[in-house]
Amino acid sequence: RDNIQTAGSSTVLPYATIVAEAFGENFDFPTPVVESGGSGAGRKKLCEGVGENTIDIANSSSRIKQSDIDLCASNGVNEIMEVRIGYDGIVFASDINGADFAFTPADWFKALAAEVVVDGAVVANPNKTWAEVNGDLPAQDILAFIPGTKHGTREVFDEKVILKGCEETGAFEVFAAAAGGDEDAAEEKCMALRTDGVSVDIDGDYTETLSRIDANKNAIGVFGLSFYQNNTDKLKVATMSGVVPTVDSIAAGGYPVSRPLYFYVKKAHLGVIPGLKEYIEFFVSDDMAGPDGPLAEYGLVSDPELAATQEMVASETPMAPLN
Amino acid sequence: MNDMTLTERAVSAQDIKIAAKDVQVFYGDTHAIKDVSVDILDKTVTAFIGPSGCGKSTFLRTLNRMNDTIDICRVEGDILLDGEDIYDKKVDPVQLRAKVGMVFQKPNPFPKSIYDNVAYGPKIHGLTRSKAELDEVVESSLKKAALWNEVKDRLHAPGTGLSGGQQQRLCIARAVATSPEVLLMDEPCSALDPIATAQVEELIDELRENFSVVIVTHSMQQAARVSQRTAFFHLGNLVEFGETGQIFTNPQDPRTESYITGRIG
Amino acid sequence: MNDMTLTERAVSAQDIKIAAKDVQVFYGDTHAIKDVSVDILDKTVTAFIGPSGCGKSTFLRTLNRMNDTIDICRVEGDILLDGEDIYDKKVDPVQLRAKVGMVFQKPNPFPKSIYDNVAYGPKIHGLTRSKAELDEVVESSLKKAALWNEVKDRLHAPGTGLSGGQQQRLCIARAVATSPEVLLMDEPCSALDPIATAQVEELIDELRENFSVVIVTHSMQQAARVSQRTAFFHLGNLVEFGETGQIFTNPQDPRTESYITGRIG
Amino acid sequence: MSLGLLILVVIALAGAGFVIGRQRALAQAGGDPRILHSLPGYYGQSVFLFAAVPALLLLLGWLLIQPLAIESRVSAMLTPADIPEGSSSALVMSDVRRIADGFDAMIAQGRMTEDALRAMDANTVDVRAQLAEAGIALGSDVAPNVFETAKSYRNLAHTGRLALTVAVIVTALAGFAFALSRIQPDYRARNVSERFVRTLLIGASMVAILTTVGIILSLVFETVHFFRLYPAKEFFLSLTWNPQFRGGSDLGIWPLLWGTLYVSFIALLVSVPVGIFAAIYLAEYASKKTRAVAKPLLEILAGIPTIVYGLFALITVGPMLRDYFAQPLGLGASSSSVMTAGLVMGIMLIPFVSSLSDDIINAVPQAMRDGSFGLGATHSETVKQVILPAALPGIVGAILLAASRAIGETMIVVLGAGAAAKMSLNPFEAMTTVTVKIVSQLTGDTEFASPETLVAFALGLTLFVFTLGLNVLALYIVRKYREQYE
Amino acid sequence: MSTASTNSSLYTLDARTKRRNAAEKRFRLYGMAAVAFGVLALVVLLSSVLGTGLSAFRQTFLTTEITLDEKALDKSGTRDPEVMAKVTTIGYAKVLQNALVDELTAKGLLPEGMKAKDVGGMISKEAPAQLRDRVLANPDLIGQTITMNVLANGRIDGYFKGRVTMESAALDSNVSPEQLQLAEAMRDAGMLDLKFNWGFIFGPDASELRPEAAGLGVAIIGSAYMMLIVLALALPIGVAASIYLEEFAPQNRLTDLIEVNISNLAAVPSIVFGILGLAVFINFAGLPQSSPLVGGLVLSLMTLPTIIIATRAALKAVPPSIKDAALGIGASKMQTVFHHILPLAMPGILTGTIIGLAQALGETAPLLLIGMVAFVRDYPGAPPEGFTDPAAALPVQVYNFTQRADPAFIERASGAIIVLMVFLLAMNILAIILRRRFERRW
Ligand SMILES: Nc1ncnc2c1ncn2[C@@H]1O[C@H](COP(=O)(O)OP(=O)(O)OP(=O)(O)O)[C@@H](O)[C@H]1O
Ligand SMILES: Nc1ncnc2c1ncn2[C@@H]1O[C@H](COP(=O)(O)OP(=O)(O)OP(=O)(O)O)[C@@H](O)[C@H]1O
Ligand SMILES: [Mg+2]
Ligand SMILES: [Mg+2]
Repeated sequence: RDNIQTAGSSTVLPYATIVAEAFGENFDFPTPVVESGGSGAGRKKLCEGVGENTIDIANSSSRIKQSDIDLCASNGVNEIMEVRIGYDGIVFASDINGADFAFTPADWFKALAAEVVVDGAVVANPNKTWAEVNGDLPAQDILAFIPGTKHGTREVFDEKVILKGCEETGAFEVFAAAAGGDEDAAEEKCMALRTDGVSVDIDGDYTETLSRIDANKNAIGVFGLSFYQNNTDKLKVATMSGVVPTVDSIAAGGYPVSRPLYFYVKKAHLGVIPGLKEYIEFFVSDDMAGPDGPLAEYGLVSDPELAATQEMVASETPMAPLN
Repeated sequence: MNDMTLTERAVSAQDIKIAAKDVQVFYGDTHAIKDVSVDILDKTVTAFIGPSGCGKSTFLRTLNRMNDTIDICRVEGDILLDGEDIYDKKVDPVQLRAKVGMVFQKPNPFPKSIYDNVAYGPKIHGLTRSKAELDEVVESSLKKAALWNEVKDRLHAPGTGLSGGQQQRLCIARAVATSPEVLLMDEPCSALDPIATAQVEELIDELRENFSVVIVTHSMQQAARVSQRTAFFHLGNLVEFGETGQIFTNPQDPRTESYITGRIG
Repeated sequence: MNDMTLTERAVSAQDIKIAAKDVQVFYGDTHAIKDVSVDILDKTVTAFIGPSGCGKSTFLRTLNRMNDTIDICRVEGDILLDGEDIYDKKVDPVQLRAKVGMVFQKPNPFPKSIYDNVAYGPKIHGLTRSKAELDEVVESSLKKAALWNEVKDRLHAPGTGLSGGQQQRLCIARAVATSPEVLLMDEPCSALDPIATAQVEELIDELRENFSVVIVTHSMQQAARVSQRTAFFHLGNLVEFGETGQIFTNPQDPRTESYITGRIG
Repeated sequence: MSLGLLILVVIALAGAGFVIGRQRALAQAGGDPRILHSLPGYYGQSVFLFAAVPALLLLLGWLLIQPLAIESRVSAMLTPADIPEGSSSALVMSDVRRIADGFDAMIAQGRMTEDALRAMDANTVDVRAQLAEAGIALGSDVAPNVFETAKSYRNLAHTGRLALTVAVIVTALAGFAFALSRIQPDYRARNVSERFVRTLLIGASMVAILTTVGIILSLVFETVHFFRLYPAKEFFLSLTWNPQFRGGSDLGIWPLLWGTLYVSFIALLVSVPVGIFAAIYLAEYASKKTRAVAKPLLEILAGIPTIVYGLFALITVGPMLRDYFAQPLGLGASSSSVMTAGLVMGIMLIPFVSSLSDDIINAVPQAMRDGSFGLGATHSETVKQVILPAALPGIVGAILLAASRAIGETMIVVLGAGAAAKMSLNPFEAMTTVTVKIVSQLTGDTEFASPETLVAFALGLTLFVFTLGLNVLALYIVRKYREQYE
Repeated sequence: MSTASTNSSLYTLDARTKRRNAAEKRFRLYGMAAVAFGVLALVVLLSSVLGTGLSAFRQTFLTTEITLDEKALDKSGTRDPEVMAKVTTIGYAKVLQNALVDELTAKGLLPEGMKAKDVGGMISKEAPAQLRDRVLANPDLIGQTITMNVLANGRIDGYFKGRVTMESAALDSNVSPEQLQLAEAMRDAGMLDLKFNWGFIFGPDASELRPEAAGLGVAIIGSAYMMLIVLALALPIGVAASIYLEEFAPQNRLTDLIEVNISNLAAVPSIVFGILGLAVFINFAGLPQSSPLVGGLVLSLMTLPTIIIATRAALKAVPPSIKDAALGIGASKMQTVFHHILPLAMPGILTGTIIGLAQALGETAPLLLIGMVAFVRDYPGAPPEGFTDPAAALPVQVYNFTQRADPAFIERASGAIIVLMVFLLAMNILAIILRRRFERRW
């Protein structure tokens, strides 16, 4: 095998293909093969073992889990390099011709949670319009297209929006008190979303969400920043806690909903699979992953600590155990 | 048998049931029936005889437009049933075929039970009002076709599991059950044993009292026994047509004569 | 015809070709053939007669194991061909059927050309060495079946486009083309006109010089004309079996007598 | 000798066998094929089969067994010291294999000679680096003993390959000679070669069984793993499906099963009547030209990628159903619904029903039609009462096939019916199916060893067993019904 | 009993016949409606696909003159390709951008205040790679002025196809109305034109940044390889299995088991075949992933039940009298099957094959697990080695295109569907012609 094989997250996929394409053009190595199939499946494939018929790199939209590391170890994949390539912003957007929205996590919690606290009592969510949630929002029916539970984005949404909103509104304490102080139970309660059709899980991708917004003009969808940037003529983005999501505002840490993106390299293949080292170095180079590179142009929030990553890649440092 | 009495009766029923004039039939380019004109009288049995492949079945099929089902088949000329052109556009072949029933040369029972095979016609034509009436029709038809005794215990067994002769009688019963005005029978007895043949011939004789019957047969004896009028076909031509007695005793055409005198079957 | 001379000839050929002993046939629970024992002599024509549904076809089909193809059919007893049990495990039914050919009651030509229908047997049995030889076999078979003149101009037209009688003769030609040792014919002439019938009977007579022929027929006359030995079946039983002359002139069993004397066909 | 070449040699040998066998048979018969038991071609065929089949089977078996045999011998050479901490002898063995293959590759590339290899010593040379140059990946540095093991592995493998080549060719020749020697005019060549062919046919039908076994094996392992993490009782009895990223999910199969049945039912409700009527029209009424055009046209429906249907459901059908049916009727405001997916899937399945049924209807003998027309039945009566019953077994097969496809479909459901697992009777509500969840859980971002991902295997296996039950039932019903007609 | 129709005229229909005729007409109408419904659905689907997809076959190209500056492209001046390769496409992009700015300025087309970067943004990101390849292949070009015909950026292309408008551009962060105005001016000056885009059919896929360059070449080859394998495996095995089950198998537990198994396999979700393929062909047998070989094997297994079910139904429909006829003249069962039954069952077998192949050709889910849902830019080699090279497939390409953010991929997804259907049609025409030849009533 003379080409690099990577697999994993469909969120990382576009970035990986951009790099792979440029790599193929500028180096004498063949263009790497980039599979999609999900972060979980990618990491599983990475951990299948060492050798030609296993992949070299797993793209992942979330950090590797201990269970994956264990699986790797049991298959003889002992040294893995973790490369963080940047951040993915998660934005809320609605139809371009619709009303403007300025959200806070609390709004989302009150709009979508299965149960909310009204006057100190836990009741089934009664809110029908955004105005009922927050008087400043338009009086538009609540309809939200959020990623299905298979998506990594959903995890971020749950934690950084819903859970945060739950805490902000004080519902968390009420739930915790009701559960006898069990915080885990309270968290779970916070993140239980309504099932009456107001919150719609999307198992497909952002294009599906966009089509659904096309068909339901008063819906709000959850998108990746890059997707939004490619469709600014169709979507109107909402602010979150008063911050407009942009590459810069996310990099600066002002916009709260974002997550890091990674890829994992099987160290045993370095120096063995032709071009592998060159490829990962090229990936994290300033030309690619820097703030002015094509990845940022496409919507990747460049990692402020890219230099450290470049260093790590150059010295082939494997990742430390998860803490 | 009694040719004389039969002929006499035939003369008394002079209404023409079916009048075929200058009929031509083509299968693609093959000219299968050439310029045939025949009058089928009411309440009469007409026999078609002639060597194999001469066009008997073909002509028979034109009489109830069964040839419509063969793509390449084309009919020219006029065929009048009770004075009405059956190839007229206004004519519904379905209604025509209800009046002009048919028994085919190869037995073709439906893949259904014996009972359903016979009940099929009465059901689609709405001839019976109740199940009991239908049962009756089925029974009487099977009796007429001389099959009742053999199948009465297994009316609900499949019709395709019968012996060849039984299948043919089933097809006769099926045709009789719809009580057509004209019954076209293409070699109905060829697969039957003498006893069954006699019974079918009896049936034909019985039917003749109300209806007209056209029968294709290879058996000269059978033609002589059951028919009042006989048509002799040869290579697609109608060679001779007339009273059965006259055809068999005094044929006008040398071809008829040579066919008759080779009488064997 | 000349029953006497035929009987005489039959006596001269005494080798038993097929010996059936205590044969029972069941269709599921139906007992279709009950305890039948028959010896088919070589170079002899044996006729099976009997009312419709009595089991003639069924018994005929046991002789070349064609009933193997009917799932629910079960055969008991011994059938020996040239002294060898044809139901023995070692026997290849294919080889058996090549020796014991069959013409079916309902004509069933292949949906192929007339030529291919006839040429099929010789081809699979490798009976000819060249195309010319094959052509010859096809021609002679069609001639024997009295079909040649009608189809010689359209050998490559489909066999299914023939008239009923032509189809039947095609099937006979097809069976003859493989030159079997025994030929089983299930009502081969029922769809044929007298002339064709005479030709087929002639063929049977010709075949008899080398082979043995078993023929099912409903025509007593035909049985008398072509066969040397006749078996009379009734309700699955073999009622009487013997020299044709004797069966027709001096039947032993009252059932035979009543069947014969109702002679009509 | 490479494998491909070996196979070619065997086949060439067998081909020659065909010609020689045929000629020999003819020669024995003095050039007159009539003396032969079978057609001369069958004698050729029997030689062909005897030469080719046993040899190829031997080849296959050898290829399966040789690695095992060699491995068990070679792995004895490894000492416990060769196995690094946290590794296993199996892993080291795979390194051994890779090293051996690597040297083959290097020699093939001309980077090394056999002699150089024999002289090579892992203590002095960096084997890993050398192999890396040739593009062969190794997990770790090569210990000397491992290297020696690899060398002997390679030697054994080469000897084995040589032995294989010899054995296969000898077998082929033996089969050749044996079959040829048996040729006599009364040798039953046709029976022999037909028995051979029959065995091949049986083998072909065994592929289905093997596939099933393969599917079960590939599902069962992870399913067990799943049930270790998640209580089976919950899976089979819980009525909620609500996977969570952080664990604590409800993974009850019923909402999914219900959605599957509901969507498939509606899809069949569309495709079966439309398909059968279309088949009837094409086979019975349409002119030859219409049929020649319409049938392939309908078949295109089966070939349109399902994503197109999905988008059609999402963009066109869903909103239309919502605006004109669901909302006026007060049945909900969801644009994705069971109805949407079912309807669109029904369209996709039309050709499955129509094309297969059309062929079957067309095969009903004309005599059946004649019989019915002759009694004065209209065409539709003929179709309904004579032709359809006669064609029933085949039509049932077509419907079963369509149902199967409906159960297995993903894309249309994702885009048409949504992703919400719900149990509701309202056809205008969003639901989802087992298949969709298998795909989404399997390709999601959750870690692999979590119940949320592994549930896909349990779902797959359960669906497999479930449809198996349905099929047994269908077979039983068809059998029972068919008995009336045979 | 015998009253039904006596003496009624044939020209006038009695009430019952009228009713029956009405029922007949209705029935016929249902049939027609069913066919019409199917065809209509096809027309709607096709027209939406064609409507959005046909434009993918035409693409906007930009023609410009470029002076290849030695300073930028070969600092060493050695003309040694290895040294020159150090200059990446980023460097070439600058050269292109400057060349275009210069030309526009010379022609007086450059609007006031437009940034050079915006001008460069009108060229496809594929163009620098083309230029680089051209220069590296022929280093002597350096210093010369050459004419390049390169792809225009996807949004510019979208403007000429009506996807992008001035209004949407005002909202679009990737293109500005000024750029569109410039594009129009350039078209009038003959620098931009819409041409048939062979690259879409034969070129490899491209990343999200350059939708205009994405092509289907690799996917077409991958699909073709897989279909070859499916045809070579599924058809013979399927027909052989059907023949055994229908004509030879005794009625017993084993054959029942096989029968149920086969219909059950038809109901197995296609992704499960992917799981099987991953476990058996890749992990157990060690075949390379992302390869058409594994894809073809998996799709063969998936198609097999369809072919078997169709074939068995067709075999069953052959009238037993034909079988009797052949057996009666001493044909063996095998000969009967191969000489008579199989030809008569051929139409049904071919229908099953058509439907099975259509299904296999359009399937994505099983490919997901065996690594074929991937971004592959290198063409697989010629068979047989090519069967093990990584490749994509047409439905995968469609699936990938629909997932991408840039709206320009929508037309390409539809274009890919058109290609897929042409592919399917080409495959089917042979089968349909064959089927017509075998069709006959008896
Ligand atoms: N396939 C079958 N399944 C069930 N019963 C059958 C089958 N074939 C024939 N039978 C029955 O077996 C009996 C004998 O049938 P057979 O066909 O042998 O009669 P036959 O003497 O040839 O009559 P015919 O002169 O009418 O052809 C009949 O009662 C018939 O109904
Ligand atoms: N469907 C058809 N296609 C083409 N030619 C046909 C068709 N049916 C019959 N023929 C031809 O038309 C001629 C007359 O056939 P027809 O069936 O009318 O003969 P027939 O008199 O009934 O003969 P038989 O007594 O043998 O049944 C024959 O030459 C026959 O081959
Ligand atoms: Mg006729
Ligand atoms: Mg019989």
